[in-house]
Amino acid sequence: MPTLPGVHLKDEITKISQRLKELGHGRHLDKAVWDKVELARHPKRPYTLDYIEHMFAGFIELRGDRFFGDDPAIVGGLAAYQGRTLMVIGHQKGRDLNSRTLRNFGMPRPEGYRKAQRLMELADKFGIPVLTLIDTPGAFPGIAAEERGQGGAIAKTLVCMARLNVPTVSVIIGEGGSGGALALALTDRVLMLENSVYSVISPEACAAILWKDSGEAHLAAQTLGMTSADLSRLEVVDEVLPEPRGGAHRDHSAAARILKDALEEQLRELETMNPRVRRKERFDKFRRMGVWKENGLTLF
Amino acid sequence: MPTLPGVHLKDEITKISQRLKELGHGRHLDKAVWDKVELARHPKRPYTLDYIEHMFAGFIELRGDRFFGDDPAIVGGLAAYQGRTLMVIGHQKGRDLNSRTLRNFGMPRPEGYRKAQRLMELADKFGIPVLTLIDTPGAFPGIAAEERGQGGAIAKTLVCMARLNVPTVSVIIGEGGSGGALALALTDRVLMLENSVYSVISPEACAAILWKDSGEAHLAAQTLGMTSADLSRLEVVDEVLPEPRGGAHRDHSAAARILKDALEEQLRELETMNPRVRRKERFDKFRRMGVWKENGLTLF
Amino acid sequence: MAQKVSVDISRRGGNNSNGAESCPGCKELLSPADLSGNAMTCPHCGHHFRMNARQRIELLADSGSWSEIAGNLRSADPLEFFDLRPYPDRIEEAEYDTGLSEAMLVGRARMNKMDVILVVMDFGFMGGSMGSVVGERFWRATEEAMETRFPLVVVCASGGARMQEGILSLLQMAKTSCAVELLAEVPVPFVSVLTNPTTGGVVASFATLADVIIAEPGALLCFSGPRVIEQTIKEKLPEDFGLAESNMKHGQIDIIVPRTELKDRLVQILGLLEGGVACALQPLWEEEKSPSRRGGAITQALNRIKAFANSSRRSPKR
Amino acid sequence: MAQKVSVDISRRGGNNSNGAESCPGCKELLSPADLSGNAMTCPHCGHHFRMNARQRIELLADSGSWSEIAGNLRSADPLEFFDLRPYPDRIEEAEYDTGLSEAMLVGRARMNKMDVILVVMDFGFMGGSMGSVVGERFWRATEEAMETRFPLVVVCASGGARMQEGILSLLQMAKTSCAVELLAEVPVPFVSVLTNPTTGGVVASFATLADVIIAEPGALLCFSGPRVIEQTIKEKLPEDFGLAESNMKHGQIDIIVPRTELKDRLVQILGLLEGGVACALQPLWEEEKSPSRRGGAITQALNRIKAFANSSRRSPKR
Ligand SMILES: [Zn+2]
Ligand SMILES: [Zn+2]
Repeated sequence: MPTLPGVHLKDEITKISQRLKELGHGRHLDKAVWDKVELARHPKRPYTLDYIEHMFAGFIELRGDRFFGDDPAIVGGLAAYQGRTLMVIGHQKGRDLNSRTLRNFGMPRPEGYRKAQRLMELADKFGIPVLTLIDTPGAFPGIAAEERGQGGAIAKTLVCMARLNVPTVSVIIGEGGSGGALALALTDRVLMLENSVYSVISPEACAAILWKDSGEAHLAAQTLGMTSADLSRLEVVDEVLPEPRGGAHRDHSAAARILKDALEEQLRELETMNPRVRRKERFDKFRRMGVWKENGLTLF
Repeated sequence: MPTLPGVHLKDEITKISQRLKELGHGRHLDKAVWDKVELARHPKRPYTLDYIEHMFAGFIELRGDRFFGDDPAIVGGLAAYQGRTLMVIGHQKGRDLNSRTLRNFGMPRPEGYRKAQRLMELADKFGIPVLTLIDTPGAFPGIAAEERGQGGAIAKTLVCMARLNVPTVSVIIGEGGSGGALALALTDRVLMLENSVYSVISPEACAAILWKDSGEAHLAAQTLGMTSADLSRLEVVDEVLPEPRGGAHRDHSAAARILKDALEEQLRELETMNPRVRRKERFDKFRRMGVWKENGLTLF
Repeated sequence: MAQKVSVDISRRGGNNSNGAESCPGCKELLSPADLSGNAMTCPHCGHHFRMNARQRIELLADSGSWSEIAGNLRSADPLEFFDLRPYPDRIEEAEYDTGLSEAMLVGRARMNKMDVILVVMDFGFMGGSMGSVVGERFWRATEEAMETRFPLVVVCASGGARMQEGILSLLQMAKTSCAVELLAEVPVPFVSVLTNPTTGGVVASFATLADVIIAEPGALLCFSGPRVIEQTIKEKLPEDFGLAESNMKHGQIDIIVPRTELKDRLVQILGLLEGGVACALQPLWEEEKSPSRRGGAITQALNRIKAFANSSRRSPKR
Repeated sequence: MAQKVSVDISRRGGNNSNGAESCPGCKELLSPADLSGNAMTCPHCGHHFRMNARQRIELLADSGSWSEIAGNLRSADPLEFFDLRPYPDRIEEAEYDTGLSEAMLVGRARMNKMDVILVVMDFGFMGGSMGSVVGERFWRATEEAMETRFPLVVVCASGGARMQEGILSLLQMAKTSCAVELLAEVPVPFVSVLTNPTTGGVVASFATLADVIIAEPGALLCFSGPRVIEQTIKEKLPEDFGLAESNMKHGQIDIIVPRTELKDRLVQILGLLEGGVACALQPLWEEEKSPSRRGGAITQALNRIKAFANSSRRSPKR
């Protein structure tokens, strides 16, 4: 058992007060961070089906999890892409009232994750590379979704992605919200559009919990470090893709072109690798995720 | 395209009338056949959990399909058996009103078949042989069961059993009713208790459809050939196990002893085989099922 | 099970050429020419009429490309089954009525120049019921697909098992499932098309085991037939019970394709699956990528598949 | 996510030794001795009180058999996270309160003489939240299990991700899932025990990926916490929401085991899984079966596993 470190509460309180003063409560808000959160959630931002429409000559949507339902919050199917086939799977939000309801605001239920697994296994069977597009506030928090095993569905999607023998690329195109987003992002390469965000928790919920005040969402967003620049620095994403001037919503087809070019480059590289090596490197990549101290040294 | 055989309706009608006379409408009923149907359905006949209790020193029931529910009409778990581990999976009927309702009269829903698949895959992962015990009127015909993919669940169970690398043995211990029974019977060895039945359709339903009269169930039973003797003759079952005098319901523990000894013998043989050969022979076995004519010859 | 499904009986082979009929979808009066000129669908409301095996082959196979496999297999009568009539008589009648040798035909064909193994079922032949010949023909189809590496397309229409072959008909579910597994271990693409009605043992075996499951609009697809369910639960079924659209909602099928688009969609899907196979079989990481690798997907894919045909069987799945 | 779950706060390390408390299950007044003498369960109604990591190790590991692995890993502060207080201060407080170095401890242990890799979580350490150290310790546990072929037992208790490590805490879900997959490819048996509460990222990664999932009675097990769900659906949750018993009904867990039986059941399950491993690793079909093969399952199984330790890795699943 480790021994207790010599901690004295009084000393601590003094230290805290001092650091609070030093940091001015961390309230030097960088407006650019919240701007990005808003761009990532922009109602006109291109969604998965918009990218699919612009990027691929042919697309066959495949539906259903073969167990319980078809979740419109995750779409997937086979796409023709530069003389090869791709399996494209992504979160899908709606743009008007009806389609938002239909797509459940992009919040998948277990059926969505199970459909994703099914399609990935189909892709793996036929040697088809997998592209995932990530854009969700998070997995849907509902009673029935829990009863049908929301947690287990996400976990099995993660293992499924780890196991694939084909090249895999994910792109965070909007909101990368928590486990519901990560479930589709355990890939050889993780790309991120410039104005997307990716976070363990929404800034609003984080503020409510840690600051006991959901009004502190801007501060939480900044502290969590959820922008593409933050995640690039933490080496969580492999490449940040610049967006058309003003943001992807200004020009869907230009955004799709950027994504398409980046994807082609990544796939070219991944396809030349020995599949066993590629798979092993995927495990190594996620094994390295995290920062901790060992024998006093901080390890990345 | 095949050409039309030279058939003349009038000739046909004459032939039919003659054969009807010859066969006396097939109504020479063998009472022994219906006795077996009644024994197979006897309310005191030992069920899966009775065999498990008598056959194994230790049993851990594992529940749930990890998707939607736990179906009490199929039970399964790990059993300690002669110094090795077995995965035992079987249909389970209830004996009193409550347990019959709970077990849905032994009629599984898709969850039951998916639990079976999960447990078989677990067994395969750890090299644990699989024993299935078959005793069901059939898969449950209900709206929700259909909506959750009853057909697909059975089909995937069949493929799952075909795919296993471990030795597999099934025993028809009571009613082997249609696809709901077969789903658990795609095994290296198929055994059958003397007074069990195994059929593509219940004699009552068959009579209603073919004879337009469900009162002809006894005749249908005889015509379908559903007794252990019939199935042994058709080489559908590998071994018929004699029951205690008067039937298995007279002495559960004696019935279990018979089953246990037969199982041990089959497993001993299966375990000495090269797994690849064993698996291939399983495919060959089921490939041979059926009787047809090819170039005029009847092939078995 | 055969005959349990409540559907209109397929008309006899000879006499469907006279007289118009009213469309069950929109009540419009349709002449046989209206229907046959529109892939047996209503030109007004799109209602899909039943199609027999010959019509199905005409719809899907390029003209003159069909060549039958295992056409010489015929039903035996292992149980000497006799209900109100002997089984062999029922077979003969079905042969006479449909002009077919069994409820399933298997052949090589080309679809928009793509080689495939094509399997079609005919509900008119004893309710499309699955007996030993159907099971064996299906097995031969998968063998041929494994041999040639041509993808397998199976158009299903069935009321279930062939009761007259007793337990042997039940075991065709196991047999055909084994065949699908062997095919998957190669792997060869397998697409099923579920047409009205596909029920019983076929649903609980190969029909639902395909890589991609297509359904025709309005097709009844279920394991237990509506009457059996109504008798069991003592309740009237909802109107959309078991229909393709309901199956889609419940996650059981991939895509609903109107018959008029079926051939093109099938070719597109097979081409996409083949594209993947081609990449998987070619050891990309060992050789310089040639520019030609990236163009003309389908044709090139097929060539590559043939080239790799006997060289690279995958190891069986666990 | 951490702290979202509505549960009574774990009492501080030092002061739980004075005074009786009323059982939430049956309202009986219980002394600390009543509880600690009964594996922290109510002797009257069986209510399971929360157990800390030390108590859990005492419950499960044979006396003196625990030897910690990776105990020298400590949280860093990669984001220099500061909400109302700096993250390092929160860590220090948790260390002080619990006497632990993190929310997860990993070690070798013996259970009824069976060697295992034992992992225990402590909800008292920042809500059992999963940060980089928890993820890395879990990885080390699986490495040790693969090295030794000892089965892995993981006792879960968690409120979710460690928000103070931002995205890195989220990624521990991916990391631990990869670890489970590597373990499964060997394979080494892995059993998880879900205790009250197990929620958030832990549920959506290793906790639900075990070969056998055990839950303690009455434990709250869910991905989204009850408050988040209530806020989303604007409805009060049913009383049994997310409880072990409800999870069992919905097919999400294998078995509910009362804590007083937990150790024996775990050993039984591991022994059964090991029995299979032993058979799988031994190429039975190549050698004469010796009579000794059939006796003393567990011990012999373990010996055989060790013997085959480095010889027979299975190929990865497709
Ligand atoms: Zn019409
Ligand atoms: Zn109590």
